[in-house]
Formats: sequence, structure tokens, C-alpha cells
Amino acid sequence: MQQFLTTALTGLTLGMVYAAFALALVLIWRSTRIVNFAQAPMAMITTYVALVVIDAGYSYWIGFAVALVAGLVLGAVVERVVVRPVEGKSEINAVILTLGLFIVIHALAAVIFGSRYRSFPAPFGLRGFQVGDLNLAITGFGIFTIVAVLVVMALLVALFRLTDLGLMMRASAFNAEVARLLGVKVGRMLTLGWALAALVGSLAGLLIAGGSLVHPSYMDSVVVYGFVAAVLGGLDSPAGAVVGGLLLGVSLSFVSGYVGSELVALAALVILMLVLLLRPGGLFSHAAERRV
Amino acid sequence: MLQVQDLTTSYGPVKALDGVSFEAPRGKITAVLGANGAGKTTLLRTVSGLIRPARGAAYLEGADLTRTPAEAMPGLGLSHVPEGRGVITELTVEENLRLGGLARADRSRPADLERVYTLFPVLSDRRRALAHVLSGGERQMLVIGRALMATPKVLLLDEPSLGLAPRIVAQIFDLLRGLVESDGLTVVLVEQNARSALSIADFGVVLNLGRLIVHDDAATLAADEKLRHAYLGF
Amino acid sequence: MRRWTRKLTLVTGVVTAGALVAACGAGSSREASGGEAGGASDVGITEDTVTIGAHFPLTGVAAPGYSEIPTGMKAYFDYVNAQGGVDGRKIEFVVRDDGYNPTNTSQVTNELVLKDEIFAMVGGLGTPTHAGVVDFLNSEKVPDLFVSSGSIQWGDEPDVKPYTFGWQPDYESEGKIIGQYVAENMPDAKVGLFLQDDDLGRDSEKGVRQFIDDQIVAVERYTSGNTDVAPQIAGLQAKGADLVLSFNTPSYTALSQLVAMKLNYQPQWFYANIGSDPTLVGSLLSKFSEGAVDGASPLDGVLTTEYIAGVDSTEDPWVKLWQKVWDEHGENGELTNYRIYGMAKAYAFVQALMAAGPDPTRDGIVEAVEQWDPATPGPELAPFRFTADSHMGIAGMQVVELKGGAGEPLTPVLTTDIGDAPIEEDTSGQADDAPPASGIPEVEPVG
Amino acid sequence: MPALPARLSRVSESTLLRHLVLALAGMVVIVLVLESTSAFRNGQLTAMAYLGIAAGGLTVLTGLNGQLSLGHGAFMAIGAYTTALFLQDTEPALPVVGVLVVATLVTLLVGAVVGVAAARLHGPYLAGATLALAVAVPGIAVYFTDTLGGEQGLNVLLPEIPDWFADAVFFLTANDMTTTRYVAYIGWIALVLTFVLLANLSRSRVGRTWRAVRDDEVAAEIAGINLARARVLAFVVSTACAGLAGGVMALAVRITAPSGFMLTLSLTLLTAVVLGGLGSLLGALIGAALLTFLPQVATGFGADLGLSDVQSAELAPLAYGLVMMLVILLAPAGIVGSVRGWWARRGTSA
Repeated sequence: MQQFLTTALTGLTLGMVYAAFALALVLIWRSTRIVNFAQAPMAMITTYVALVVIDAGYSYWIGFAVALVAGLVLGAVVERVVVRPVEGKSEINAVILTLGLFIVIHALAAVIFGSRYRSFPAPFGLRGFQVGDLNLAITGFGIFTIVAVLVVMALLVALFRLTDLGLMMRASAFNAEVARLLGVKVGRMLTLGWALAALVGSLAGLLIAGGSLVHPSYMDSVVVYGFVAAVLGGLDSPAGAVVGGLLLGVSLSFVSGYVGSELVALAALVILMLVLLLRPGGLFSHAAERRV
Repeated sequence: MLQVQDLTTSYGPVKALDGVSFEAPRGKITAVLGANGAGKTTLLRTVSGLIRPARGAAYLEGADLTRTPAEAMPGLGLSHVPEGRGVITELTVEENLRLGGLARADRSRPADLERVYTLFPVLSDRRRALAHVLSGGERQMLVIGRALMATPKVLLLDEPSLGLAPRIVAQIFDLLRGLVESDGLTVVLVEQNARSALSIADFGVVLNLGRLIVHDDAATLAADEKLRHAYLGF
Repeated sequence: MRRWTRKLTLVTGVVTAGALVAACGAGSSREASGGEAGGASDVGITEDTVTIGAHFPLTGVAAPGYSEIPTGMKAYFDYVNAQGGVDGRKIEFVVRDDGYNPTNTSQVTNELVLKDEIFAMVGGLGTPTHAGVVDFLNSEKVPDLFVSSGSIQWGDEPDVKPYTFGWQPDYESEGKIIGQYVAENMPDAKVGLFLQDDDLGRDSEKGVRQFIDDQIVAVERYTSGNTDVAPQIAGLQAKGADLVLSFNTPSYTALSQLVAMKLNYQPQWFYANIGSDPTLVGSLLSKFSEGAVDGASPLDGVLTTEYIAGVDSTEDPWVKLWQKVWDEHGENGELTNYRIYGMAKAYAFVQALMAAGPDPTRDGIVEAVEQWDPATPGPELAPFRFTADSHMGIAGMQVVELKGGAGEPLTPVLTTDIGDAPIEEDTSGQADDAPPASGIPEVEPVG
Repeated sequence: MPALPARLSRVSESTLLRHLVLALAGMVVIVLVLESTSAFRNGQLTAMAYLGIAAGGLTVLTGLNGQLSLGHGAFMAIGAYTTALFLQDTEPALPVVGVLVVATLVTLLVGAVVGVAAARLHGPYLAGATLALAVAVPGIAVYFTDTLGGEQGLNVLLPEIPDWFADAVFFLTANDMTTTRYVAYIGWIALVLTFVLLANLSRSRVGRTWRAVRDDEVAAEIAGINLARARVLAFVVSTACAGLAGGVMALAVRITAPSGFMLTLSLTLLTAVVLGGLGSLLGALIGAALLTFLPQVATGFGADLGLSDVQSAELAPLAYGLVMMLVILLAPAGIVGSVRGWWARRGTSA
């Protein structure tokens, strides 16, 4: 019972982070039809920015805020400078471009920050709660992780559903030409989309790093699992990203605890293939609606 | 109102539009007619800034449209409803309409929405539905309504009758006629269905292989049997 | 026909250009090898230099920590070089990155041996990485000294791998020493094993089971690179283990501590030497807020083993030497236990080079190491086991309890060997020696 | 002018002949190069050969058929492990060539299974599935520690060089055969054979089918092409190449361990393909050459700049990444495509 609970709760927290990361990928995919493989290193580098700020003596929250802003700016810059030229062109070129960016950011981080492990502080307790004899493997920071991801999701839903800006961003993503004819500055919306996605990605990076160790590769497994989560849900669906992330986080935690940690990646592959064989466009695809 | 001067647009070595000039007068419907590939759609896309012309220009009340990006058009008072209607199917009916009003400085007011719903009661019933579920005719109403949300001075309509039942086409054209008469809207209507277009238009422009063949009263064109046989197919 | 002849010319051109590039690089020859005294006695040796090399992970997931080892080695070689080198020869240390990927190891080892023409490989790191090049080094007769890994395979078959030598105590011997300590001092403990899923975990488990097979209630393995170890620690907790023997790398020590905290799991922890670097782990853990982990020394009360003095033993004469070397010749950054590990290893190489005499040869240095005098002073707490029949490294270690970041001995230095060799108290006095004032070993040539 | 079409058709009829002549010329060059360079360069050239074989297969899949695989490293792993399993004794059950054939076939079978599953997937979904594959396969080797050697991997024992081969080479070049050179020969012969097959395949009806599917699925389907079959076939051919490459790699590296087949390997292959130019075999070869020789140059450059070892080591990936991005941004056709374009423009303007 204790082990089951622990495994489930750990998986839930991890799944939340995968969900946030998958959401970032979905935001970018919806707006520009590009899978941003560089999402993880982008988040990694903004986490290092936070670490520099915190090490300079500022509070965790200032570091946190700086990292999110850095993510926002980085996302915008990457879209404007790097990605803009390949938007709407061959899918493969865009993928390769973001993979190139992945490698570059990685190497740069190792050169600038070094490749040793560093600990990243957490603003809340790292001790689990105890209810009677039962230990709940959920810490203050774990709760913060879940809440933070939920809040961000709620904010994104509000932005997209309730505001004019969100409406314009969605219009740009779904039909850029019509949006332009209606007076939407599509280029700006795409930049904003990337910026927001990078911000969500940075949040995921900060949440994984909190109360744990960072090094230039610490986000690498998240690239794979976050991407698998996004694909599971169907790349067009934010809700799918969240469900996919949670599903993957919890299942992988159980595989690691009860089968063997070396099979985690294989389990991810099996889950992905099963879902894709039944629904080639992911769990939440509405295949008929539109084909790209 | 809308002046087109010597407009020439090339796709590579091919001239899709070759020195076209005409004027669409205020408060009138000008129908642009011609066979497939005559350059009708290219004309609208060039006027609204989606394509850069090789030569010539289009002016709206003196402002050069061809040197202005497409997204600035609604602000200048020009709405372009593209071919295939351009309903954003992933958004709800009301979101599509709201989107139409965003370009205006004062943003869309609830009153505008109500006006569109009065014009098209069928949209009012389905305001919360995804535009995806609308029929062809309803979609056409939606895009016209959406264009009206920007309170344009000039409306460019590309093949509104495409794929619609004649009864629906007639209904939409009637409505268009009504808008022109009540609001003084200027309409440039691209149509393959020349007979119905000329029945509501004030003027007609006939294009063939990118060149302007004739520009005259709609009634005159409709009466010219030779022209009808050669270029208009009825 | 013209189209494809042009293509043919192009292909031929490309390949020929490649060949030219390749040929230019291969220009250096082996003429340097000769036998004149004081001059070039073998490959990699000139009148005033000895070129050695090693592969280390400088990039990739294994780079954190391990990439500091060669910086320590380099600092010590620079220190020796600044004082005139060994027999008038400066030591040139070429480090190549393999990213902990055996494919790259094979390539960079080829490069070191065939292009850089190193005299010896010194301290090549990693079990899977080094295992791929051992045969090559031995068939090329390149001394393969002091592999940076505790796998037993470097020393247990000297007839198959005559040029390869281990350095640190092997994982199996360490497992035995830990197992015996537990059997004698905590006979009632319910033991859980937390193992890295490779030779580190496997060899140590074998050693531990020799003594406390019946005490073990749970075994959990983690895959290096998978940083979420909560499911494994939860497994140990579920089986009720109250003593956890952990054979893992330092980052996993920090991770396991964090997870245990999260699970309110408070067993007695016993970390193997490789993972117990108290300075590193302490600095990693000390950041976590709210005093959830006590800032001063988060690993207080944890048991571990020691075979060289670490950076926190500031009074140790060897550590004083390392600090001086690092201050004078180190790169940026603090002295760390990884760097001390590198320096101690560099020290051993300098000893070996001296023992090989003024005209060292590849076979000569191998012979010199095989005739290593166990009484030779050195930073290691227990003597080396090097003989013609065994190429295993340091013979043993002591069990310590961490207090304030430094180890307090719980046992004398214990020595043993692989298999069923007994565990004995070390009487060589190796633990109490000190470096010469110059900081450079004083070793007479063998033979 | 009637002569022109006739001549063209004659050239295309003799495709096989043309490729064979090219291959023969290539072999001559290879013998010359391998015999005149040091053992170290031989080793590097072997690496170039196996990267080239795998990149050649990938460029056919991605460039000709438009499928993106991020998991070809996994197929190399399958080929390498198969080879390693056969070469555990000094007296293996099969000669080296036989082992490589088996490795290719085993990978081909796995590729067929994956290919059938993947045929329904498009673009990023395929990328996602193959990415997961690349990450998952090394874990299998760790799980089956007893057979596959776990983290430590399997050592590969290279059988003796066959006398006839050593004699033949000695007869031609008067040089004694070394193991490194022997493996280099195996690698390059395998590369030449693979490239001849791939070149013929891409010029054949099958190749045209693949291109048709890549360019316009709907049109291809209307033209009577079975999309799924074309996709699976391209995938299978491409994975077979990866399997052969893995086999050669196992011979060259002499160990197969999970850490050799991490995601970076798959990305490396993709880089090679992009650098050279998608769909071009010559490009794949150039890409493989760059990947083999660039790290050394970059690291040396870093050392000259006075960077630390760690920083210099990071320059190689930095250079890869930057070159990858610049190629996509500035010369999306890759090196071969750009040179060809430049050549063609020069031709028309002259």
C-alpha cells in the first residue's frame, strides 16, 4: 500500500511536469506546425539563469520570475531569428533546425556554466507528509508543482478562451491567411505563441530542477517523455497534452518501481505505439476536422 | 472609391494580371467576371495586399493599398472575404464574428454583433457552436457577417455562390443588395456565375487571361450576347 | 556520357582529397623510437618529454564530476614539470573526450595511440568505455595504467591483459569489507541494497553477499541517467530495510537522500566510497531550504569507506600537498575530491615512471609496476597489490562514519582481495606516511 | 535534336553498368587510400564507412520517401548486437561476411515490423515513435544482462583475417594486412555494395514510386501506388542499411554497449544526411566524412584558443549544431545540392 501510494504520487508530480512540457510543445505545434525539439535545452538554460540569480543572493522567487521572463524572451527571439525562415516550408527542415538548436544550446550551456551537477533550491519543504502510519510521498514543493502547472493551464485557457488576444492567436494558428485578412498581425501572434510556449517550458524546467540537481543534460529525458506525452494526446490538443503527460508520468513511475527502471523508455514506446496504432493522430485527435 | 490602375501581377514568368485598370464606384456593386484562370482571384488578392504587384497600384480613397500589408486592410476600411469562404472552423460562430471586429480601433461592440445576428438569424441560433458544423450557406453568411463587423467601406467577395444551391445564392445576393442600398457599402464581387452576378451588380468588369476585356454597366453586359457567349458562358 | 564522367571525376576528387588530408595527418612516423640512453627509449618518449594520454567523459551525461579528474592529474603533472619533470622529461598529458560512449572511446584511443603516439594510457575512465579498448591497448603493447574504474576485470587476468592495471580498490573487495563490517556490527539489521545497474552494483553485491546474504531483504537497481529514483527507494522502504547499502555515484547519493526525505524514510545509510564524496554531496544537499537538511553536513552519521584522504581532511599531509599543487597549477574552481583522485593517480604514475628508470620503455614500466614495493609511501591508505600475478590496485580501505564532512575511522585499514581471500588488518603503515617535502615521489629505479 | 532523347535513354538503360563502373573506380581509390594511410586514419575511415552506410540508408528514407526517422541508432544497435552475439568465440559459427549478412537480415526483420506499425504515422508522429524507439532499445540490452551484457556490453572477438584475403591484398599492394585495415576494407566494401544497390534502387521504378509518395500522396494513390507498401519498403531498406552499419561498427569498435547507441547517435546520422544534402548518396558520404573528421578539428581549434579540455570538447557539438542550423537556413539543399545548384546556374549563364 505504502509503495503503491508513493509510486502513484511520484508519478503524478512527474506527470504534471510532463504535461506542462507537452503543453509547451502543443502550443508551438498549433501555431507554427513545428515540433520544437529545442524546448528542453531552452528550459534548461533559463533554469541556469535562475540559478545564477539565486546564487547572486536574490530570493528564489526573483530567480523564478527572471527565468520565466528569460523563457518568454528566448522563445520570441528563437521564433523571430531562427525559426521564421523555415515556417511553412518543409517539415523535415524545421525539425532538423530545432535539433540543431538543441545541440547548440546544450554545448553553449556546458561551456558557459560547466557540466558539473549543481543543486537547485526549492521554496517549499522537501519532506513528505505523514498521515498516521502512512507516508504521503508528496512534498510542499510537489504540491507547488501541481498547483503551478494547474494555474498556468487555467491562465492559458483563460487567455485563449476569454481574451481578444487569445482569439487572435488561435485564429493565426488555425488559418493564418484569413487571420491576416481580418487584420490580425499574424507574425506577432506566432512570436507571442513561441514566447508563451517557452515560458511554459521554462516553468517545467524550474519545477523539475526544484529540490534536485541540474546539469546541462538534466532535461534530456523530459524531451523524450514530454514529446511522447504530446504525441499521445494528439499534437493539436492542449487537453490531450495534459492527459498524455499524466498518463505517461504515472505509468512510467509504476514500470520503474515494479518492473525495472531500465525498461521505462521501452514502456513509453509500447504505450505510444499502442495508442498510435489505435488512433494514429493521438488520443484527442479529431481526425476528420482537418488534415495538414 | 476603389481605383485599380494598370495592375500587373506575375507568378514567375506568367502574368496572371496584365495592366488592369478600372474603378469601383461608391455604393455600387461591381462584378468581376471571367472564366477560370482569368485572373479574378489574383485581382482581389493583389488589391488586398496578399500578393505584391509587379506594376501598377490600387487606391482606396487615395491611399495606396498595394504597398500596405494585408493585415492593415480592415483598418483602412477594406474587407476581403477569400475564396472558399475562410471560415475558421475550429472557432465558434461568435468567435469568428468577434474576430471580424477586432481590427477596428474601437474593437467590436455588442451592438455590432446584434446587428449581424439580426441580419442572419440562423447564426444567432448557433452562436456557441463550432463553425465546423455550419452548412455551406450558413458559412457564407458567417463570413459576410464577419466582414461587416469591421464596418468596411469596401467589401471584396470572392465567389460567394460557389457550391451553394441557387435558392441560397439568391438569398445572399438579395441581402448584399440590401446592404449596399441601406449602408452605401461598395462591393467588388468576383463571380463565375455571371448571370446571377449581373442580376444584382451595377457594373461589370470582364477579365480574360489577365487582361481587362470590357468594363460597363451590368445591364449592357448582360444584353451583349456575343460577350456572354465568348466570356461569360451563358 | 559526359554527365557521369563528370560525376566520376567529382567522386574521385572528393575521395582523393580526403586521402590527402588523411595522409598529411599521418606524416609523423615512428622513427623517434630508438634505444639511446637519456634520449628516446620508446614510443612517446623523447629526450625531454613523456607523452601520455587518457579518455575521459568531458561532455555528455557522465561529464559532471568525472571531467574534473583529468584537471587534477594535469595540475599534478604541471607541478612535477615545473620542478624539472622526471629524469629531465616533462610529462605531456593528452586528454580526449569520449562522452562516456564506447564508440568514441575506441576512436579517441586509436587517436591517442596511433596519432598522438602516447607512451602509456593513464587513468582511462569507465567500465563499458575502457573495456572496448583493453584488447587494442594490449595488442599494441601500450601500458594501460591505473584505469579509473573499480571493476575487477583490469587486474584479475594479467596473463590475458599484461599491460592493464587497476588502481582503486575493486568493487568486490569493497563489498566484502562492507559486508563483514555489517555482519560483525549490525547482525540484526534488515539490509536493503541500492545498486547502480552495472559492474559497480554487480561486483559489490557479490562481495556483500559473501557475508550477509541472509540479512538482505530488498535489492533495488537504478539505471544511470534515470534521475527519478523514488520508485526504487519506495521499494526499499516497503520491504522494511533499516540499513541501506548504496553502491552508486555521488549525484545518486544526493538524489537518494532527497527522495528518502520526501518519503520520511530514515534508515541507516552506508554509501560505498565512490558515491560518498561528502564535500560534493554536502554542497549539493546543503542548498535545500528550511533546514530540511542541516546546512552544516547533511551526511552526518552516514557510513562509508575511505582509501585516500578527502578534501575535508585538511590536516592530512597529502591533502595539504594537493591543496598546494592545486593553488599553484590548478584551473579555475575549488579543489575537489575528484581532483584529489586525479592527483593521487598522477602521483602513482610519476612513481611508476621513476621506477622504470632513466630510459623508460613500455615493457619496462609494466615490469616496474609489477615489482611495486608495497612499502612505497603514497596517498593511498592501503598498499597496492601489484605483482606479476595480479594487477589489482589498492588492497583495501577503512570503514568510516561521516562527521562534519570528514570521516571518523570505525575500523583500522582492512585489506583483502577478490574471491575468498580473507579480510585482514593492514600492517604496512601505508596510512600513516607523508609525502616528501618536495611533493615529488622519491623512487629508485627497479632492477 | 532527335539524338538527345535517344542518348538519354541509353544512359538510363545502362544505370547498373554506370554504377558498377563508378563502384569499381571507387574501390581502386579505396585500396589506394587505405594502403597509403596510417592505422589511425584507417580506423577513422572505418568510422566514416559505417556512418556513411547508415546515413545512405537514412537519406533514402528521408530524402526520397519523406519519412523522418529519429531512431536509426536503434537499428544500428540491433545490427551491432547481432554481430556481437555471433562473435563471442575465437572460432565463430559463421565467417565475418556471413555474420554481417545475418545482422542485416535480423535488422531488416525488425525494421519490417516497425515499418508496418509506422506506415500509418505521419511527420511528427513518426518522429515521436522513432525517438521513443531510439531511447528504448538500449534499455533492452540492460534488462537482458545475461545475454546482452548489460551496461558493460558485449566484447566482439574479431576472427582471424582469412589468408586468401590477406594474400590478395599483399599481392596487390605488397603491404601486410593489419586488423584495423582489414576492418576498414570490410567497411568500405560494404559501403560500396550498399551504395550501388541504393543508387540502382533509387533510379528504378521503386525509387520513382517513393519519390511520388513523398511529393504528393494523393496523386500517388490515384496513380495506383500502394502508399503503405511503398512506405514500409523504404523503411525496411533503410533499416537494413542501419543494421549493416551497426555490424561494421561492432567490428570496428569491438564492443557493443548501450551507451554507444544513445539518442546522439541517431541525431548524428540525421546531421550527416542534412549536411550532405537530403536524398543524395554522395551527400551522405560527405556528411559522414564531416562527422568523422570535424570533432578533431574543432577540439584542436579550441585547444589552440587556450580553452580548457572540457570547453574544447564542447566545441565539436557546438560546431555540429551551428553547421546544421546554418545549412538549413542558408543552403537547405545541403552541400551536394548547393554545389549542384551552383553548377547548374553556372552552366545556364555560361
